[in-house]
Amino acid sequence: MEHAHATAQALSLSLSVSYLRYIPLFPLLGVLFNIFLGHRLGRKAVNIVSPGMVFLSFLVSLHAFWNLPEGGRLVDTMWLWISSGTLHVDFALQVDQLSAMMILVVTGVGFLIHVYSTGYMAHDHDVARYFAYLNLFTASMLLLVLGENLLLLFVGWEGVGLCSYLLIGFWYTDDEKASAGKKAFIVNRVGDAGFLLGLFLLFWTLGESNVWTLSFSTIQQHIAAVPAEVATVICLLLFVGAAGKSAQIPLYVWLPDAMAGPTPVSALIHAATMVTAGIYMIARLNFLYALSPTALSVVATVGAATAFFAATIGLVQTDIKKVLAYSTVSQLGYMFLALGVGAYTAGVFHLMTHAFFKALLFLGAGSVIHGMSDEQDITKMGGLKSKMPVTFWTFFIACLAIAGVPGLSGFFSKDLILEEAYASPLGSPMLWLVGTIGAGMTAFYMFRLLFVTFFGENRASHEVQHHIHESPASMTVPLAILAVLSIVGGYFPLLHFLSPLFGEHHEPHVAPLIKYLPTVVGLGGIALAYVMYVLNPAIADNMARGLSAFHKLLFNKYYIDEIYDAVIVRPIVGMSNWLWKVWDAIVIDGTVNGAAHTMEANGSLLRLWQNGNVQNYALSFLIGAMAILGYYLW
Amino acid sequence: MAPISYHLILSGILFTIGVMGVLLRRNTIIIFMAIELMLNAVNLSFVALARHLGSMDGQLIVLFVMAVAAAEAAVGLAIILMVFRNKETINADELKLMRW
Amino acid sequence: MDLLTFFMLAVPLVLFAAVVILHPSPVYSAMSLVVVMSFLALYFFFLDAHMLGWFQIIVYAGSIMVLFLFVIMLLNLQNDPQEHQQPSLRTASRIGGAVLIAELVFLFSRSSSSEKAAAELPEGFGTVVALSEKLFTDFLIPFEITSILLLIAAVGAVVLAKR
Amino acid sequence: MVSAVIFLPLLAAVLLLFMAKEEEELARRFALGVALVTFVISLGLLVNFDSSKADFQFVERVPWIADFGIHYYVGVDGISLFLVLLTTFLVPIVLLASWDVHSRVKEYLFFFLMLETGMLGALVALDLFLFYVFWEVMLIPMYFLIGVWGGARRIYAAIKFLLYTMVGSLLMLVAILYLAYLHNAQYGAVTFDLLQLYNLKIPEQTQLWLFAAFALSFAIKVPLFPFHTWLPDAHVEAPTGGSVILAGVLLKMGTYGFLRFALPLFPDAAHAAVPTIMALSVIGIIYGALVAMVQPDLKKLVAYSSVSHLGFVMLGMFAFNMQGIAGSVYQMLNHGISTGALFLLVGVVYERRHTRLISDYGGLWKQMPVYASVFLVTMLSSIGLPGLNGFVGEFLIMLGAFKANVWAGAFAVSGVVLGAVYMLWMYQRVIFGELKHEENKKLTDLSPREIAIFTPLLALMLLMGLYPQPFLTRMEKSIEATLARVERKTAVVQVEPVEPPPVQVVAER
Amino acid sequence: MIKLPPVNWLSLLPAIIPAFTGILVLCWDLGMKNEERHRLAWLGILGLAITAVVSFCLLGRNEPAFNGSYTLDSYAMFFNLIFCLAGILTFLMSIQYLHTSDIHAGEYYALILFAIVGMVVMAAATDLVNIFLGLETMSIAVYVLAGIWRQRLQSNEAALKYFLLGAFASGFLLYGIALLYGATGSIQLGKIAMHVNEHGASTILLIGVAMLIVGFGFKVAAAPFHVWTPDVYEGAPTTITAFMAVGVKAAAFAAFARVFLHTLGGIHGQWEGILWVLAVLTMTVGNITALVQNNVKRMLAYSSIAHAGYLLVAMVAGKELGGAALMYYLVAYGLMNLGAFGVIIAVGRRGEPNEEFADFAGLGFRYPLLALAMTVFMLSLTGIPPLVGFVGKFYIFSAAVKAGYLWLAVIGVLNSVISAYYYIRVIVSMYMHEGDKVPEKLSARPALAVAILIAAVGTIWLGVFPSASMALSRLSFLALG
Repeated sequence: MEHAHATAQALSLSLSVSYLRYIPLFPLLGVLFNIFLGHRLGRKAVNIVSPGMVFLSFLVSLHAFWNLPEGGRLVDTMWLWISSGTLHVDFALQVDQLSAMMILVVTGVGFLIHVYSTGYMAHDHDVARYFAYLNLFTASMLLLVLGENLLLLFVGWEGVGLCSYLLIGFWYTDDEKASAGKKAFIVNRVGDAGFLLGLFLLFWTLGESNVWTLSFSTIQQHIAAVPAEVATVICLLLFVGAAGKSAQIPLYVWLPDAMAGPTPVSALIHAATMVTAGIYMIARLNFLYALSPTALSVVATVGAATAFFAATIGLVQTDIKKVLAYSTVSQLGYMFLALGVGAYTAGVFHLMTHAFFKALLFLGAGSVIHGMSDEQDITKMGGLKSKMPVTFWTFFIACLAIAGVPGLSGFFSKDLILEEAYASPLGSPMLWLVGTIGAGMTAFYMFRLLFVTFFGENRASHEVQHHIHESPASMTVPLAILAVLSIVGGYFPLLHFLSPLFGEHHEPHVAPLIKYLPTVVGLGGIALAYVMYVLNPAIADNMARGLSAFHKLLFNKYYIDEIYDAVIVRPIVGMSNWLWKVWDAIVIDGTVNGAAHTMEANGSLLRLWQNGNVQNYALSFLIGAMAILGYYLW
Repeated sequence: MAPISYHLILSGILFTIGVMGVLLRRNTIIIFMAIELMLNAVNLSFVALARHLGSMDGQLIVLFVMAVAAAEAAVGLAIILMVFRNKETINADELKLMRW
Repeated sequence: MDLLTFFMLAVPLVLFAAVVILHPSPVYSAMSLVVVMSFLALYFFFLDAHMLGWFQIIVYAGSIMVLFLFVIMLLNLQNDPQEHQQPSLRTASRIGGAVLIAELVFLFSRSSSSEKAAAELPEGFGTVVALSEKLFTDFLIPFEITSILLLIAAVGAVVLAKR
Repeated sequence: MVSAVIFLPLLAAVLLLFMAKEEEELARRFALGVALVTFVISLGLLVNFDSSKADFQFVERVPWIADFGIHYYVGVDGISLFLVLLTTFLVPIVLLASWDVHSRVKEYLFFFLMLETGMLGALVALDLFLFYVFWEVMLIPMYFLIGVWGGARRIYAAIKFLLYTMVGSLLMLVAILYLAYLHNAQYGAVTFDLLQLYNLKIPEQTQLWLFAAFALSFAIKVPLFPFHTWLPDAHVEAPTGGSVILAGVLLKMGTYGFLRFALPLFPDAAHAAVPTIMALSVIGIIYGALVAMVQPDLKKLVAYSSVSHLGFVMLGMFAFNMQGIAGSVYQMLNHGISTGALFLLVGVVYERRHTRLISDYGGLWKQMPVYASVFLVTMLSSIGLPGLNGFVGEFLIMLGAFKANVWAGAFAVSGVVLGAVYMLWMYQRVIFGELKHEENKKLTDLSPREIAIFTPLLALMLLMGLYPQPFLTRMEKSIEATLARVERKTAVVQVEPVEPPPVQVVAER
Repeated sequence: MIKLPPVNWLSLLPAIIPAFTGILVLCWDLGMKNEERHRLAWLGILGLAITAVVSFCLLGRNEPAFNGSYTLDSYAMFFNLIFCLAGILTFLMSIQYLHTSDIHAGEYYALILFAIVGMVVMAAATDLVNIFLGLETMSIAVYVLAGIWRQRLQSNEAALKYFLLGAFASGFLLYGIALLYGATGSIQLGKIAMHVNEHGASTILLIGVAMLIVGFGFKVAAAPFHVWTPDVYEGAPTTITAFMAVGVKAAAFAAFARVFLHTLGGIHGQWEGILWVLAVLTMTVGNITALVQNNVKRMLAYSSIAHAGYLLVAMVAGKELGGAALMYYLVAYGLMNLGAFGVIIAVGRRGEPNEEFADFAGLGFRYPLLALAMTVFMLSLTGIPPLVGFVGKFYIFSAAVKAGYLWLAVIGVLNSVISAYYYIRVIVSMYMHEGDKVPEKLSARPALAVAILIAAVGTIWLGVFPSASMALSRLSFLALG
């Protein structure tokens, strides 16, 4: 499929409206309500107001979605934010096809997760604070997606980073959780640094040809002003930001630790919305990336590598949320692979479907943990099929979807990506191959998770087993809805819907082998998992003992965290200690105090001359007189 | 007629002897005498210059210097007496109450 | 004042001046100072400063030196041994003195180049008449100030020295 | 009007002296009242400030020392207007915060009001001699505040602060004198009037010397990297109110001095000094952040963070473009508010626990939730989270710096990351975590008075983050004028930005 | 018959009044009981006040008198004002001081008045002999005053040292005068100036100038010749120390400036190098040695040496602005030092003088007014605006910069930073240390309070509104011609 890109596509209709501002405003009202009135009005009010606000903004998003002009966009400019010299940035929101889809996903899935949270956090006393953060997160995500210019996108970008920090460290009393939040924020910040540099470079290169703007539409019109090699640098810098936010290879370390937060948080932030910000940003700036094929190939390779790498770690993890975390990293890798090969529509399509089934998986895991009284280690679970039927079936559907079983949403989006990876001029068979193997592994570890938790007999302690119960309605209903979405998601006419932005979508015609092999590999993975974990579990254990070295390496996540700590964190702390103790205290202060002491020393020396003897004074007199006379001698 | 520089050199020598006297001797009175000697050396140069320039001013200044020297002597010896009465010694190097 | 008389007076002057500062006994120093002053008086005579010569003898040699002798007797000082606690002070002052003499001699001898002949003298130069006539016309202010000076000296001496 | 703002506090200070020693309460209320009145008057300045004019407004000029052509010459322009407002805004807050100073209240208030006069005077003085007088007058009350009401090593810190600043300022005095006589040589009349000195034609070589003298004095005050060692000592030992004012306003004197005096007076030397000062400020940013990371003492940490923040301000200023300088002036205001708030927060906890060591705290969120959330917002504003005031300033600075020198921009951005690191690490060790220490369990949350202190600060952080336009438009013209002087070319008219394409429906604003 | 020359009584008036008052005091003292001695002080103050008024009225006139050997010009009158100020404040301080020390009031006041006569003569003399005689009158009076507290050994020793070195130095001075006379043929400054302008400097003249520098250097306490100052200032009674620090130094500078700036102005090049070195040496030695002192009075002695250094900078700066700066700085220096010494007296208790830093401990908050005054003086001595010390230093350094001595100004400025340290140490001990020494209530000693008040108000007023006094000093220096 040639990546027909609407280069010269004249920007069509921009309809100025004034109701877009309510989309982020409602959740903000929710935040204010929770902060100031939450504690007083008690849990019941909070449980109604917070999801309600998100639902209201969902309705407004729907309204915006309905009367989105064909191929055009809605613009709502609120006020002039920063204007200094040539820089001119408005606080303006815009909805076009891509944003419409994103806000629907964010508000839709967000609302479901809010409802789910009311159940999940039932016995947590600090609910007001939790929902305040969740609403704040939704507001910032909406701001990110609706932002009319790059700077506003950045505001949302850092806003979501903040909320993820707060939510991960929600149970702040436990130091380990708090530092997980800190790690997430700092790694994001590293990404944001790259993003900022890219933004500056873009602004000033456009400035060369007297185009002073940051808003997407204007950039798109004057994209010709950006020379190719500068565009590459900009795209790579922006990609660093995306990698930081969407947890790609170098900067993915924070996502697995982010599981320390409550599960609905992981579902919303670390599955459905925040992590997709990177993909949204690249999709939004597709006209910029189109300029530099090298940047795109870098994106593709990093995407593929992450997909494969994360999948391998996922194979051996025992913590239910860690498995899902690595699966998210891997699926994000696929999306970047799609963008990298120029198939923006495929990437965004997978983003949407992934949002549905990954949110479902996390919520399912949440209800399992909820049922198993906060036990997260799958080796201690088992046989929940009978005890938690709804959770099981919804979880089963999600696994099918993610494995890419034909008919479900996952199949449509993932296979499309793999076909594009093979067919597109930017793609290569190698990428396709890595993708396919990854798909196989995904299927394997998902079903391994399914069989270990839901099949066989329960390995938990007696009194834990006693407590196992199906989650309440407020949790199971969202699961059901999401399950339906995971199935139906694949059939949304998204490709056609996004055509105004990414050009008309053409089916990649590719040899049947290439087309169907991934599905076969996926089914193979499922079968293998079934054999290893259901028929006779012994195989898994002696397999693990067999290649124990390899198993250990995977289990400890290739020791990446330890390497980062040794290579980056410890030297920096060591250096700052050195700087403070040696440089500041001894060198600078030393010279300053030294100067004072030399003065004092001279003082006491000069003082000795004053020894009280009159004749000594007369002598100094004589010396003075001789000196002056000497002056006149020559 | 002896050239003026001879007189000046002589008064210079006497002046220096006076200065050395102040520095060398411990006894305050001798120091005081040395100062008187210095003043006399200056008187000598004044008179020599007056003679050389032919104007009476020089001699008159000597007159006033003598008056000043007299006054100084009076006050100086009174001080020396006072110090002697309190400290029993007038050796310059023992009078080091205040130093550093 | 020709060269011969100059040297005739200069040599004893310097000698006795040296005795003043070198002799251990204060009385001898005082007496040699008196001799120095009388030679000076003689010196003045040769320099046509007759009145001054007499003043020198009366004021300096007469009153001031007598006062010195009187105080020396009052405090009946013994011989002052030459040694100094700080030999460094002694050597330093010797070197200083030597350098000062060298400088003065060098400077004055160098200035002799711009020698002007001694001006011829108006008649009555150095006599009482000329001296007093100038004293009460040009030097009236110094005369008055000296009076106050002597008053202060008297008052001061009494204040400090009375029992 | 301007003179009223300057001398009202001094008048009040003198009146305070005559008040009886016992009625502390009356003295406090009187001082607070006067500070508030001054703030209201200075708001008057803001209201009828005409942002279209670049030259000085509210000018008052009275001959003072005729022999030397010295005038009492004061005026306000876009740059100094907001610093004046920052001062008059912070002083009432600090006075409100010093309600729990109980030893020698009368003298404490006296020195504070005198300090306010000194600061305001230095900000509005347009006569170099007058500026120097106020510059030195500022030192003495601060010295006393640190020296008398300070902590353990207060005497060392106070003397170090005084001497360090005096060395710089006295060298500046010689430079001022030289300038005055240069003017005399060129135009025949000795004058210290800034505007006339602006159009002096100084040879390149002398400009370097004069710039060095001015720069040294201001660099010590900023503090720029090598001259910063007095700041941590002064901050740690100063009482809460003192360190808020020290960080909030006194440090800005240095940067303001650069912008008002050093740059426009010696343009060629300024251009020659750009690489060195940019390097020093970048080092300052990173060095400040790194050293702040390992500080065991809360106040020292915030002090080193100010070194880092002011490194940003200097970087922006020496970018010599509109965005950079506007960003640096804006960042001066932000730093005043956020670091001021940080010190107040530290003060609140110090008042209760009398220790500044981070290790003595932990798990405060459970005990003092309101305090923790205020601390959260202040911390976020200080590390420059978009939506709060810190971001606007830092963004403009980095944008300007990036244009001036790509590498400076790159390193500055790394400063943003390091900023997040030390702040979050501190926040975690103080607020999150277990309530280990027994004493922390008895801590009471913010009292109404303390809340009254923080509400205006938080409101400003939000307002300045979301709607900085009223500030930026007023600064625009004066910064353009300064830039023109620095570039010494006729004012280069910035090409108007290209209007976005004709949209069918005009986007109403 | 000797006809009397035309006597210009007006020019003599400022000298006659204090002399007459001195004599009156001496006579009145005879028939007076011990406790009313303070009335003598008020008589002295009255006399000085009249002299001040007279000098102020004569300020405008410029008449050479006694054919060139004495003059009535605003330069002299300006200095008279300084001497009267110093005298009056010393008298005010002495009233209380004499109670705690058994000094003979009568002779004490008379001698101060006679010293002032000497000073007036020195300032107004345009003839080397008059300068020398004025100097000797003043010096002898002050030698006696230094030793007047006979019971204290320090006072005796101070008098002896001051006398011996004073006589020694006046020997040099006289030798300088002789050589100048020899080189130029006349002792009148006007004629010398003409001779110097025409013939330039011969060797004898240069040696004479060198000797003059030594002589004046001693009186002014310039660097190599300053060694006597700390011992004498510490030993002498505090009131006399104040009088010496201000009055004697001002008079010495009056003559020094008249001879060097006005008469030897022509050969400025020759002696300016020496003074440059002297100025730097004096400032540095004074400041650095003061750092390590722990006796406030001795510290103030070293600080007065340092200030002599600053004044020498003004001398080096020369004619256009240097002279005026010198005169203004002397006023400023006078006020600050008199005030500081006043406070030291106030801190002292019955009899035993305590001038250690520790004695000032905790004064700040027990006697706020006294401490405030001391703070004003210390800050002014450091040169912190808006006080008179700063304006003085500003005046001097601008003169130096204008005359092109940039490095001298820089060294001067760095010295004032060093000086800041030991001045601030006093403030530190007052405000930041705890202490229990309780000085007598200030209100119990009205005269001392008035003296300190005058000095403090002067320091602040001249600091904030200096333009009038600066113009006055500039005009009166120009009167020198």
